[in-house]
Amino acid sequence: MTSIAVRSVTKRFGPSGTPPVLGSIDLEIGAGQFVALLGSSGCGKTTLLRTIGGLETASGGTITVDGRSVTGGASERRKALADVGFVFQEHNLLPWRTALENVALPLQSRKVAKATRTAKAGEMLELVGLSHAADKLPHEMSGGMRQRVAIARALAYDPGVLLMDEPFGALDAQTRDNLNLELQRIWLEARKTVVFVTHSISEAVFLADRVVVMQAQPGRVVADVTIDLARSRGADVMATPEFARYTGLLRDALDGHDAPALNDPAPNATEEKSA
Amino acid sequence: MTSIAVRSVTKRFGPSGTPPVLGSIDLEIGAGQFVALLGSSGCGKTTLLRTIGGLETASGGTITVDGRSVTGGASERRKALADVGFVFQEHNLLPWRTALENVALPLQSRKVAKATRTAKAGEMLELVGLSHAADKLPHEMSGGMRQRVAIARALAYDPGVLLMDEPFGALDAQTRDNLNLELQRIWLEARKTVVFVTHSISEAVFLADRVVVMQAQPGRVVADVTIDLARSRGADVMATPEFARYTGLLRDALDGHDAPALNDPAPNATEEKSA
Amino acid sequence: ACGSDDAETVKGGVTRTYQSALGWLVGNSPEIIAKEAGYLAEYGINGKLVSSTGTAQALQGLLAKSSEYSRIQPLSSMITIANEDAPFVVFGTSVQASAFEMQSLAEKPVKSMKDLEGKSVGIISAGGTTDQMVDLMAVRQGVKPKDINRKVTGLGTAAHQFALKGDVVAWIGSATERTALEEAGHKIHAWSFDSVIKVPGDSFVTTRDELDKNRDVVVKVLAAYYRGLEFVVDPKNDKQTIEYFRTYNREITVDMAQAQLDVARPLFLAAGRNNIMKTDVTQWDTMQDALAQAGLIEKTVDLSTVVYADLLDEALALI
Amino acid sequence: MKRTSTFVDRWLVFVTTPLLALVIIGGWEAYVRLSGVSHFVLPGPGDVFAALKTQITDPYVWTEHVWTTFVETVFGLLIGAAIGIASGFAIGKSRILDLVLRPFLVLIQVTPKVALAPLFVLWFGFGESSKIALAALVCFFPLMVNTAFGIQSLPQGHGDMATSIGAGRWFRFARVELPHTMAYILAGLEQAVVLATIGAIVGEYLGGDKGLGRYALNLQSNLQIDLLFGAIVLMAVYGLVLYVATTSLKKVLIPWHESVRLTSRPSK
Amino acid sequence: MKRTSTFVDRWLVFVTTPLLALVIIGGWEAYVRLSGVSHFVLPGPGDVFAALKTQITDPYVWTEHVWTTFVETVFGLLIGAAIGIASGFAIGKSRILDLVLRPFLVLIQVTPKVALAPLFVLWFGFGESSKIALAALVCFFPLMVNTAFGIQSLPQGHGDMATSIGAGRWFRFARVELPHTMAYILAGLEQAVVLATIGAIVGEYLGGDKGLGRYALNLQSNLQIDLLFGAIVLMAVYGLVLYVATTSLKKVLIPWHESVRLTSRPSK
Ligand SMILES: Nc1ncnc2c1ncn2[C@@H]1O[C@H](COP(=O)(O)OP(=O)(O)OP(=O)(O)O)[C@@H](O)[C@H]1O
Ligand SMILES: Nc1ncnc2c1ncn2[C@@H]1O[C@H](COP(=O)(O)OP(=O)(O)OP(=O)(O)O)[C@@H](O)[C@H]1O
Ligand SMILES: [Mg+2]
Ligand SMILES: [Mg+2]
Repeated sequence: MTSIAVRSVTKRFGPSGTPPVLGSIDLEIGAGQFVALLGSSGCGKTTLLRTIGGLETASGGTITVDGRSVTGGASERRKALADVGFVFQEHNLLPWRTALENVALPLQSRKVAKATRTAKAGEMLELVGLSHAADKLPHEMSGGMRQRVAIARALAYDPGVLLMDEPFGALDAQTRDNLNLELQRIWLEARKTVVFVTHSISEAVFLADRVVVMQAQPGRVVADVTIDLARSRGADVMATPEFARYTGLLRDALDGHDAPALNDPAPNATEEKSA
Repeated sequence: MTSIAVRSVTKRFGPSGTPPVLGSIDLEIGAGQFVALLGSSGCGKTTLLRTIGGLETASGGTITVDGRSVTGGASERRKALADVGFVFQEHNLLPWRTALENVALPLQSRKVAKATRTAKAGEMLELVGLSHAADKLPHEMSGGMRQRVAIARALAYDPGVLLMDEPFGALDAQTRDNLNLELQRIWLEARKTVVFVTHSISEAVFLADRVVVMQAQPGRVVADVTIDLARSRGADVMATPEFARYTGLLRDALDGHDAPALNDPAPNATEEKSA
Repeated sequence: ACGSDDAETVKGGVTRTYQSALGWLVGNSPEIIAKEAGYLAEYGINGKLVSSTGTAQALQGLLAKSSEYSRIQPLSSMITIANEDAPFVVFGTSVQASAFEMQSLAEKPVKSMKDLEGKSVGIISAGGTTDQMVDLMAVRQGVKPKDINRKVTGLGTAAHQFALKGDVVAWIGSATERTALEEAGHKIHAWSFDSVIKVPGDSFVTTRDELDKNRDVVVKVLAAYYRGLEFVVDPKNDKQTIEYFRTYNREITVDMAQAQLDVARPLFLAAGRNNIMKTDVTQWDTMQDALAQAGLIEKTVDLSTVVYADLLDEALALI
Repeated sequence: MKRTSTFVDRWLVFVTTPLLALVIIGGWEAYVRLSGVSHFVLPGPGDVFAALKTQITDPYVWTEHVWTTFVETVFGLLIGAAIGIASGFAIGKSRILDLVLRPFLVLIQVTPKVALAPLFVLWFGFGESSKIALAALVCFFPLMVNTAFGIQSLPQGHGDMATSIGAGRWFRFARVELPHTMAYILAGLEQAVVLATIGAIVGEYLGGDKGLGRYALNLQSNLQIDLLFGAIVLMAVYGLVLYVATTSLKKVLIPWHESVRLTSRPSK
Repeated sequence: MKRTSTFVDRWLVFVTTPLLALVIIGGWEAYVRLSGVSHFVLPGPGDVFAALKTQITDPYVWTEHVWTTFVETVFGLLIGAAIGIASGFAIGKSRILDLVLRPFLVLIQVTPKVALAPLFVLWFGFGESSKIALAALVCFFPLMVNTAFGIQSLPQGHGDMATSIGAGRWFRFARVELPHTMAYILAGLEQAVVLATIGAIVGEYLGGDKGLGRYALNLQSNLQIDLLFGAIVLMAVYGLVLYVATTSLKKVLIPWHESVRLTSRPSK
């Protein structure tokens, strides 16, 4: 079953004539799939994610989430996005709310009772290792703490689709590893559809079912690699030769040597796109 | 010659009585040394860097930069910091200035002639791979692009001391590797004093002469490891067993198993601190 | 409350509002006493008293039917009646002489409008009564109104300062203001406008509509005002007058009020004790001619449709 | 450094304000003596303070005038704030409403209300209602402009976040837009409270029988210029008190805002 | 979606504004007819527009009244803006100056200026200077409040960045603080331009022989109420034009600001 379908989506900021930020993007993501999005800085990952999340209007093409159009009317879009959680590249915490209150916000918006949402938000803060900082305001937190609060916020209301834009970018290795494991656990339990932008190739391989590689000008998909590693994966998976093969493959795709490296065994899981 | 001397520095946000964010920090950094600062999220790296950079007032202790006190009077502080460049964890670009204008800002503040500063800023943008984005405003750039502009800004006026707070956090592997090499080149050429906060152990080992590891509550230095790898280091250094030894050592220090692992050969470069 | 909204309303009576043209001056005492001494109530009228900041405000209040009665300087009402067909009628005259004087420094006295040619005179407000007064008197004394500059100096006491400074050579002020200046030790030369042209004193006005529909009420109001005026002109009542007055202008001291009363009484009595409240139609005639001559009105009106001097007789019949 | 500057902050004002006040009063006295200005135009500070003393010990001044003006100001401010904030949000959130409504709201503001006073009296009577209406009409504007400015300054990220959690219109408004805009509203309120006071007093000037404006008018026509200046001082202090009350709302309502946070950062 | 809404934005206003104006004029006409209000209090729109027609074709109205008020407003605004922005920066940047100066600046603002009119005239003369002074005094306040608010809202990161590059006071001010505060200043200016107009007109009410205020006062004393309302319309339009001129400064001075950026984001 398809969860997210991106069809011939283009995006330009500015009047037609300006070069597009996204060329023509086609992407189909099955329900419960974990897709990592790799690509160099400025290639359009955030833009693609934001367009899927209904935060930018596509200049062309259509996007559906769970069969509902995101690119159409506002009420249809709202319905389509009701079950979508977003972790932004910048934390976007509300400066007047404490960590706990920020995490509880989506629950509050869903009219969850106060006691329940405080409990739930507390749980989420615990998950990201911030129980001790529940009462801090954003300006009293470190960069990494803010980002973790933002992750907790997106997880708090248990959305079926998670769009995560470099959620672990500002975290130290240890916290990051912990959260990687947690995210995998959550995903294995609940089988959410996840689109996960990251700059770390190994993080992508470790977490994802499938890694989509983008390149810039215009932003386009240049590789789409299925990661056939058994779940649940432990830290030890990183030492396996398959893991190294995948990271090598992806590194090449990122460098632009796409064609030769992409001889992946799985038949229709790897596709090639040319600009 | 000592470039930065941090002596018994403590820092608390709030009235005395609140638990300190920085315990008593002692740190001496020689002129031209490249020091990496590692530590888990929220342990006080940013706070320490900001205090050294004169952006926070120390609650106790003294800091000197090139012999001038940062913790004393305002005019002394200004002189001390005249030669210090800062890359912030958050980009802090001015939203009304284009990438080029943002990079040129410190030069403008130093009354560099317009033509010179435009040329210099253009050069710096090229270094971070953003020549094509010189005329973009911050809100028209991607997260990684903004961070690169901020790096270019700090490098533009060629300060003798560079304080860098996770400068490469939001960058893809390739860009990051390039900038690592560039930074090493610049440092080898000009022998700046650099304090470099990072979450990547391998980045720390790759770049630094010395890696300082902090732990939290209160923020304190738990390990101080001299990296004895020959310069200039290429990407291949990462494959050497020394490299692996250092990363293992540091990983242990980060995890809190400090004492046994810290049997480093260099006599007074490694110190141990206990809480 | 300043007595305007109190409980002593007359059951089944009509309510009528009087709006003063400019705050509460001792000159308003007859109207105040008419209410406070219960004369209006005796005639079945619930009186209300409100103030305003200018003749135009008061006149507009009448036209808006926010209020029914006022007492204003006749120059203004005449001009609006003639030029704008404003539906005002005059039914009584409380002051029989002009309250305004041409004042100047005693050292440099201005003795006639001729002395003002090419000079500046201080007036209270632009376009207002004092401004029109200057026009009228200039024409009377053969000076082109345009040849006299006007400066808005406000109160006479402040105008004096501008005269000292040389901004104006004379100003228009009231007798009360002159007294205050003299008490402060200044020497003032002053002459009443009546010495140049005798215009009617401040008159009670209401609207044509009120007169047509409620002539009896107008007469009763006038009767009450007449009794108020009678009360005021009798020095025996001064203590009580001042007490009544001070319910509306609590700020004034008894001494000051007494002093102002002493200045105002001669104005009430200027036409003689037997002629108080009398409206002299010939003065209106004179004024209208002068205004026409000065070009301040475009056409003349039939004064019998404006000035109802005979209402006083009907009012006196009630007393 | 921090402790000192907080200490200085807290106590300095008790030294400097009286000092500056003394300087101003001294200058005033000197001017009155040297220029020989008539006491009908500007009485000396001695006379004015003597007058002020009798005024502030007169309960009637408090119960009638100050209280009346206070009630008018507060109600005017409440109504004006409701109009100003509501219209500010409307035009701030909708470009179309902005284009359509703003011209008319600006027109209301620029229209000189003095000329409309008779209409006000006609519609709202001679009592307090007409003054309240005038105060409301005079004070809504800064709230409108600042509220619109605030809502339009909502960081894109805040709005995106609200969209992404599927916030409904009302939730977005109450939990994201309103708190963000609060700082701007309060800056508008600082101005509105002053304008409401002026509006109420001007309204009293134009007609009525109570309130500070009416009081001043009487004093003026009585030529009690020293008392008039006393009343002016009273009105000014009255406005200042209301203003201070308003600004202290900031510490309660937006403790998190940059403009309120007590910074312990080095001075620059 | 974007194209349409820009199109709608641009043209809708040419439809709705006249439409809304018509509705208001229609309501006015209906009120005048049904309520039977005297035309001396509120003339019908027909009369007012007839009056307005004679007024706008009378060159004297333009050369004497409109021009005089315009000059007074502009100079008053310039002086007031200079005072307001300067004092706003001073009190915004220094907590101590804030505590020391703000009470006095608020006092200046809350003091009813009507009673001080003779002093103004005494100091600034009968001519335009006294009106300019009044306009300046009335309009500086929103600029002060908003400038102070703006400078106090400077994101900590901006300030830190300036410190870190070793920016001097002046550079920090000119390149960081001022550009950031510009948006706030412009919001203050929107209010100041309106207040300056009111200040100039009130000044003319209080004395003078030229300008729209004096003109309106004459018309009111003559009970030429249709002409008076014509003059009010003229003043209102005049104020509106100045206001629009001010707001369009935004597009020039702060094109980067959230409140100006034309967003292509989905409607929420
Ligand atoms: N302004 C502040 N007020 C109160 N507490 C603060 C403030 N700034 C930082 N802290 C606290 O100080 C501690 C250290 O913060 P700091 O930003 O130095 O961490 P960090 O090591 O840089 O972390 P990260 O890697 O996540 O950026 C945190 O626990 C944080 O909550
Ligand atoms: N609002 C905007 N206006 C104009 N151009 C924009 C805007 N937002 C993004 N861009 C451009 O679109 C391109 C893609 O940006 P995007 O943020 O999607 O990159 P990214 O892949 O997320 O990069 P990073 O890894 O650095 O976050 C960039 O070149 C950027 O300059
Ligand atoms: Mg991005
Ligand atoms: Mg940090």
